[in-house]
Amino acid sequence: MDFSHYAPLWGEALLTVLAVLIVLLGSLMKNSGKLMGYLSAAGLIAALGLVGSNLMIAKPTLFFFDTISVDALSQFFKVVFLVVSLLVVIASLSKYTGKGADEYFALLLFATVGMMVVASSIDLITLFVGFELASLSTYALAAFDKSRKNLEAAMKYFIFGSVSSAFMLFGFSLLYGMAGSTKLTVIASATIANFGPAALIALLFVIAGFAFKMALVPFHMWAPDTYEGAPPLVSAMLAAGSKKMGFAAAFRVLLVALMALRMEWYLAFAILAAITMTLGNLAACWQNNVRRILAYSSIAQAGYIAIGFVVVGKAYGLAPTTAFNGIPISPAQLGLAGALLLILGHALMKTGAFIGTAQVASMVSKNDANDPDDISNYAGLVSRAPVTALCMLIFMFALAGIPPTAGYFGKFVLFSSAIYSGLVWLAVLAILNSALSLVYYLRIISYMFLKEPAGPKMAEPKGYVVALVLTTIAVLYIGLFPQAFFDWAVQAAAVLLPQ
Amino acid sequence: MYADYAYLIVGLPVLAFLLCLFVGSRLPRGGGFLTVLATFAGLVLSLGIFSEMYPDKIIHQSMPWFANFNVGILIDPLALVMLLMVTFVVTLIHTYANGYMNGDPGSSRYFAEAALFTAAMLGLIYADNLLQLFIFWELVGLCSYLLIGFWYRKPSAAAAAKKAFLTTRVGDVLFMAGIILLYNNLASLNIALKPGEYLLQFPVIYAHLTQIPPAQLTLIALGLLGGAVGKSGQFPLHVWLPDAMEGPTTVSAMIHAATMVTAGVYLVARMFPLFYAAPYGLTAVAAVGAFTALFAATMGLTAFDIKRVLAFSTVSQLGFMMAGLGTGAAVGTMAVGVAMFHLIGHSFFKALLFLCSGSVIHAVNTNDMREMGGVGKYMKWTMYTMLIGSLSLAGFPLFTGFFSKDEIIVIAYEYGVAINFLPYIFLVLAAVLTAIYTFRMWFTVFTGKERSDYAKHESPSIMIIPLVILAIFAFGFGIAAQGGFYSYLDSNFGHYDVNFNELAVIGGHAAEETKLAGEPAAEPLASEAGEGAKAESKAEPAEPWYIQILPIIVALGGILTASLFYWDKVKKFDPSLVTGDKDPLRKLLLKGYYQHEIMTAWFAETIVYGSALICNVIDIKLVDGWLNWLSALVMGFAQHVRKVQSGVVQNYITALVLGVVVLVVVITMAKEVGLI
Amino acid sequence: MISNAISLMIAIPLLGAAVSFFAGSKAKFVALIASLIPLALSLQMYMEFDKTSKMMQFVESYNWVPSIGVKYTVGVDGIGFPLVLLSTIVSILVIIYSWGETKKPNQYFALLLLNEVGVLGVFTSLDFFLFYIYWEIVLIPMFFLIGSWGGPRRDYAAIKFFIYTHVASLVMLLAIFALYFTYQMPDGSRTFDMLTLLKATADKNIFPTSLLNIIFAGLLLGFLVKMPAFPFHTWLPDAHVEAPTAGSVVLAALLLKMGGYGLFRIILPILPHVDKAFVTIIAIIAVLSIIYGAFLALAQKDIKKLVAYSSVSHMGFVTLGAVAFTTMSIQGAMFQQFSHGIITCVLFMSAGTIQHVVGTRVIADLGGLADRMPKFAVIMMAGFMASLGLPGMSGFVAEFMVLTGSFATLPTYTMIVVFLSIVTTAAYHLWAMQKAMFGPILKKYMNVHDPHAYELFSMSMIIVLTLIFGLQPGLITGMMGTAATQVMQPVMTLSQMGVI
Amino acid sequence: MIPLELYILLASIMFTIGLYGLVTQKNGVKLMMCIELLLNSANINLVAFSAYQPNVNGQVFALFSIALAAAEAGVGFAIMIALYRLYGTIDLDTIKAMRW
Repeated sequence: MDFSHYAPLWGEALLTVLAVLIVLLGSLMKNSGKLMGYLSAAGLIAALGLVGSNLMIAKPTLFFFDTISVDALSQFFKVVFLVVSLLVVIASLSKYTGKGADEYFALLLFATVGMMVVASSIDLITLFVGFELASLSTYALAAFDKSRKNLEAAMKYFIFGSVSSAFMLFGFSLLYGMAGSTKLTVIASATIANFGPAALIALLFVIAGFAFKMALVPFHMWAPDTYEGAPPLVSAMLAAGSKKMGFAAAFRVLLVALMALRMEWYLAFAILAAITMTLGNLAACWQNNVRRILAYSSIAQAGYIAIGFVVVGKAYGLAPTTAFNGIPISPAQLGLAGALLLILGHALMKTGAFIGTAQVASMVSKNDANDPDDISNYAGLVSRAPVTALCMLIFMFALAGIPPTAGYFGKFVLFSSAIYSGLVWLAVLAILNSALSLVYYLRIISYMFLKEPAGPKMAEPKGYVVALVLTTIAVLYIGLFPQAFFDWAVQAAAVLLPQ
Repeated sequence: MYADYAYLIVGLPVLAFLLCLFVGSRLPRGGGFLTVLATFAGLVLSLGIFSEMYPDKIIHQSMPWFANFNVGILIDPLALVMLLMVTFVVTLIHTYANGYMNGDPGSSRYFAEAALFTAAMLGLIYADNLLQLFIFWELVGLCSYLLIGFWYRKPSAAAAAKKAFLTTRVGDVLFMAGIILLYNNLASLNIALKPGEYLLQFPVIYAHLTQIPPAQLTLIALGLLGGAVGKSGQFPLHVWLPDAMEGPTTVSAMIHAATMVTAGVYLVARMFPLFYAAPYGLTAVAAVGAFTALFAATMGLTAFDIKRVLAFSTVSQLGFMMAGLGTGAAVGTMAVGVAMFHLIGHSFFKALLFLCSGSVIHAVNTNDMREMGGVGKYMKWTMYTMLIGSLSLAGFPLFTGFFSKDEIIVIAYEYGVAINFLPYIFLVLAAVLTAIYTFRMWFTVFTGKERSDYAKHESPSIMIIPLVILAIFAFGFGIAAQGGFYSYLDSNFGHYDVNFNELAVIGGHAAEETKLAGEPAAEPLASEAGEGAKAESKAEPAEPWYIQILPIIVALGGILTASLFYWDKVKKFDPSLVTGDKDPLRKLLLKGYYQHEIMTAWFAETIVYGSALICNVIDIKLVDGWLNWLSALVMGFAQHVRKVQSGVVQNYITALVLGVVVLVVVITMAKEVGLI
Repeated sequence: MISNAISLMIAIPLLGAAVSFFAGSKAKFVALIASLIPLALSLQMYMEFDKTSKMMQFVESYNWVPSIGVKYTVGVDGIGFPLVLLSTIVSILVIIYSWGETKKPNQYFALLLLNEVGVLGVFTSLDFFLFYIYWEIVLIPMFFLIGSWGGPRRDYAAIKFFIYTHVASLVMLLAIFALYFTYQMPDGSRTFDMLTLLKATADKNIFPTSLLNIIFAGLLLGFLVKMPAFPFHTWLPDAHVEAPTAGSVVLAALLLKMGGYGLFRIILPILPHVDKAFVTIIAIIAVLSIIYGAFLALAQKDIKKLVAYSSVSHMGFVTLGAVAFTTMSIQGAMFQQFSHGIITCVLFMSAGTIQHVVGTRVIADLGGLADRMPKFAVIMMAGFMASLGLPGMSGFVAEFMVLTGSFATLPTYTMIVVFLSIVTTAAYHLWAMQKAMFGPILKKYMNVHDPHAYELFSMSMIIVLTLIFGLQPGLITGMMGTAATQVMQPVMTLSQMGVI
Repeated sequence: MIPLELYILLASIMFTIGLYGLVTQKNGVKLMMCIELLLNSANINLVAFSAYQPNVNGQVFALFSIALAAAEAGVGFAIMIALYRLYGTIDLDTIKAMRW
């Protein structure tokens, strides 16, 4: 039997098999942590290759009774997820070596697969399954080190997560009831707008479900605690990976299935985006735990990214007045592309930042600091761990949107799209917010570079360093040569918003 | 051929300046001889140029500078006499200084600064455009600042230097405003300039005066007058000059008596056509001058510091010159000749007086006349040279001062006849006081018995020789040069395309038009030599005999009065009748009309500095304050916001539910009101 | 004729920064070389520069992000080149001045070089995208210079500086977006090309005045904050007081000039097409900056703060000259940029030297230093004289041109400035000099002495420059004049110039 | 047969009860039960709808969700047990070390 036409999905397949394999091997041979790590790294690289092999896929190809679609958008997200988990795995190589490492890596891979499924699913069922796969594995990961903080984080994450997924499921059920199908395209063609309140309820339940992953205020409550409490590398995975899964799902469902309710979710996201970026930045100002600062910062970033929804909702159907490099691009497309670029950028920056914290934590916890993430441990980091400090510096400036970095370019396109579609108030708010965000980014920076060192020079574990440097290079590269990425994002956006 | 080297007149002193500055400390006497040589070379060149130019040639060289300005050299009679005077007097003073400053640790610095001053002063004189003149004008001010503050370790010296700079700066601001105004007026005429012509060049200015609106002319004139007032220490900007005596005496002689302070007068003379054309221009000049002449003289009566007496007398004499120029409203360009003549003469005898006082101070080691007395017994040369100077200053017949000062009084009378007698009255009174305070000084210093013990010896010959030379000029210059000088100066504006009749009409001298009509001085191109002399002879009979002899009476009477008070041989009255601080009036004089209290203590320190402090408060509390206030607000708000995160998972769920509910409500309402 | 001179000039310090960061104590030599080459390049460019042409010169243009119409376009004309010259000169002198830096020298010199990169980039970029990137990059080295070599309140100062100016730049960015999305190239695509966009603003159909006013205000804010002009100046004194000497010098001599450069390059071409009320507003701001700044300087106790406020006052002349919009005033304003750039160096260096030789900057505690530091006293005196506008030094020429030129269009404002500012300026300079340098030497300073040779050298170099440009302004006013006349005509795009 | 509205009503009631429990209860296990209520209310919906639809997607969906709910319960209880080991309680409102 010939599976060759499943080629676009070999990436997922490979990772699934690998995950199972790792579990088996792990149960057979003892403390083979390193091997597992290298295996999964290799697997991820391979998957990346497979996904990349048909990156610029022209028209969507559908699988499994039209429940899975492989298209530019899905590939975009898959690359993001794969890159993130690859970086996390590389970093983990110097942390999870001993007993239980196999489970760790297996869970990581399962989570990745789940996200990839979500990225390309165009049916509520597959979407829900993928969503849960990712969630469940990350619940487990959040508690992985079984410290008090881990468990508290995991507990909150789990309760909140399952509640919101229940909301999502209920919303799905209503959608199914109204449209009579679970296929996004069918739902889109069904006249669910006529159901009035029911449709609105369904919409908001679905949004609640996604917003939990995206960590939009007020569905963000779990995020700061979880990001602070979970093992740092897992936080990286959560902030950079599964958060983006929320966006992937939301793009699919809202922009395909629920376009009829555009005005409703336009308003909803306008409110959410505004509150989210403001609250996130404000709350970050007073934190002393670096990972908590980063958590709030990633909430704020989610707020920026959510501008993409607002722009699309506002400007959907507006004819393009601009030809970029010959190709006409509508405001909606530009907004979506901007959101995608910022997703890409943020995924990298946040992974890097959290890996940085992980490294610092691993270094200082040897001389048992009571809270390894406390900002006081970052004092004079530049002389204690120069490479980490420099990379962190880049990430901080990137998160603050200082050129020339990925963060800057993402914001640049996204905010400009806001102007393009006439959402000046939102652009101004976002600008003010990114100015406000400097308060805490500069605080971290001034701790790392301007304060006197808190201790002697420290040895920087290889794995972390490699991951950090790779991430830094990527962040700067996107900032300096955004051309290809912009085109790619536009192409991905065109999948949902064809001209 | 000398003309081709005119630039060296400034160039050599600059060279001397650089040499003294960098290697002076290694040279004998701080390299003073360099300065002397440079200046002397200037004198020689000037003489050469004079020989070439006399009687009726002028030199004008010019090259472009930046934007639409140029640098250039303009040597006409007016500039030439100044050049000769300055180079001559300054050479002597530098020579004297070689003795006077000998042994001072900073002597090389002194000679460097002195050389720089010389350069600047000469550059000021033969600048061919107003901007260049202004630049050297400021440089002269800088040198004055440096030299007054030469003994910078003395706080009083540093303070005096600052005061001098700032006070003159006030004048310079007006000057600059005048220039800006003039430039823009000329620019708005869209004059088609020939190659080598630039807007601010004097010939160009003279030529286009008639096209500038009279009101503007008056403003410009007042601006320039402001500059002159500042530099020449006229009321109310004279306050710096007495304090300037903190500097070495040679500096006082060179800058604050003979040369720099005359720059203001020179400026007015240089721009005479403009002042003439400007309604009320010359009237203002006359008023300022006459008032200052008297005002300063009164203060000269009571000062005890010998140099301050001379300083006040300088201010007063500069007032005479200004007034002389002012009378031009009545007598036309002739006034320039008269004023300049007094300027030159004054520079001789005032330099002489200062150097003599310096020689005295050198011996007595104090400026206070109350500690001197009887010095004459030990310093014959000094005494007699100073006597000559004093007689000249007092206007004793046949001395230079007699011809120059009294000529001013005479034309002031004509001015009175034509327009207003006030200046005349003021000047006559000032003349009386001049004679009195001069001889008060002379008697107190040289006669009577020693009031303190001081080094009883004559100064070295290197100091005496300049005194003698100056004394000769202080006596003889008047007789020798008067007639020729007037005619030469009168020819000055004849070299330019300037029509005094039209200017007179613009300037509102139409009243005197009838009177001026006959006067060649006021005619265009009154260039032939002797014209002025004719004007003189014509002007003479205008006065009755008593006006002619009045000055003589004034001088003699003044000297007599002084002797009755201060010459122990014929002493009749006690000086304390007029001096001392018993009653307000005498106190007022002693304190110099409280000008220091008003200008420095009240205006500068209270008003200006106070408002500065207020600005500072505003800046901190308001302009910067709102920022800190805002950030405090935001941060405080943030402090509350983060409290929302209660840490209890149940509350999180509540937030989730509430979020959904609120969104539902908001969106439904939005739909109701048709927002979406 | 060097090809890609500008890119080279920017690349070399960047490289140097990277190298010197890892060069440890050898960093200063690296820095010296890496700043010497750009200086040589800029002098070479000066030789080749055609002072009479209205064209952009040394233009390089490559596609960068074609999709959104971003190009790497650099080039200089009479507006930009003098500042390029200034940047290279000041950078190397600052590096020489801080030759004795011992605290983390590698970072220190790396940052100085990075700063040079930033400012050179700003003065040469002809593409808004590129321009903005450099504009922001400049903040970073300055932040660290203040933050880690600064005084006691350095954190506050550094963060205030960063956020205050960053907010302004973000507002400017919004305005740039507006420009970008309003103007459309014939083929329907968009561009960030500076000259093209500026030229387009003249077209009422594309940019209705109402819209252009908003855009203009946004851009203006960005530049006025950088200048800084009243009432946006309050970040400056804090930054200066806390910054290390080199930081202050670079900040005052180069960073402030970015604001002025923005005025000439971007604001003036738009000015004729916006609401006339703006002229009044800017003029008032300028006059207030000049006078208010001078009065504030008069009130300061700290000599460095005094100098800082004097910068506010002097930069006001730039604003005034620019908005007066006559050839001479603009020319003068440009020259003021240059001249203040060099003069302020010596002022801040003097303040710094006093700080580290005597140990305090509080004027009231100083006295009679001239007695022990004669050489330094002469240089400082020269610097202060230059700063108070003494003829024969560059400051006077600039201010005279500004005032003379401005009088034609803004007589009242000009006269207010003339009467209120000049004497005040002289007053605070002289007061500081007298108190700090003259009078009897205080007991506690009996054993102070002249600073190191390298400090004296770089200071005297600057004095020489002020004299050269004061006596022969034509060296550089020529190209400025050309630029000034060009500024008052409609903008020429690169394609019209035929350079690309 | 029973009208659809009643199913939806039932589901909604269950969902509300679940939410009420989540907001009010302290004990972790009770919270788990409430979550189950939420999920199952959704399942009821799905099944009921699919009964009125030509296709059986709803029932398939329900099966999937039941399976996932089971897995979720597994993970959840694992966490709860671990919590109990460390904290000696599963009153979740007492576990709030991380806040603000």
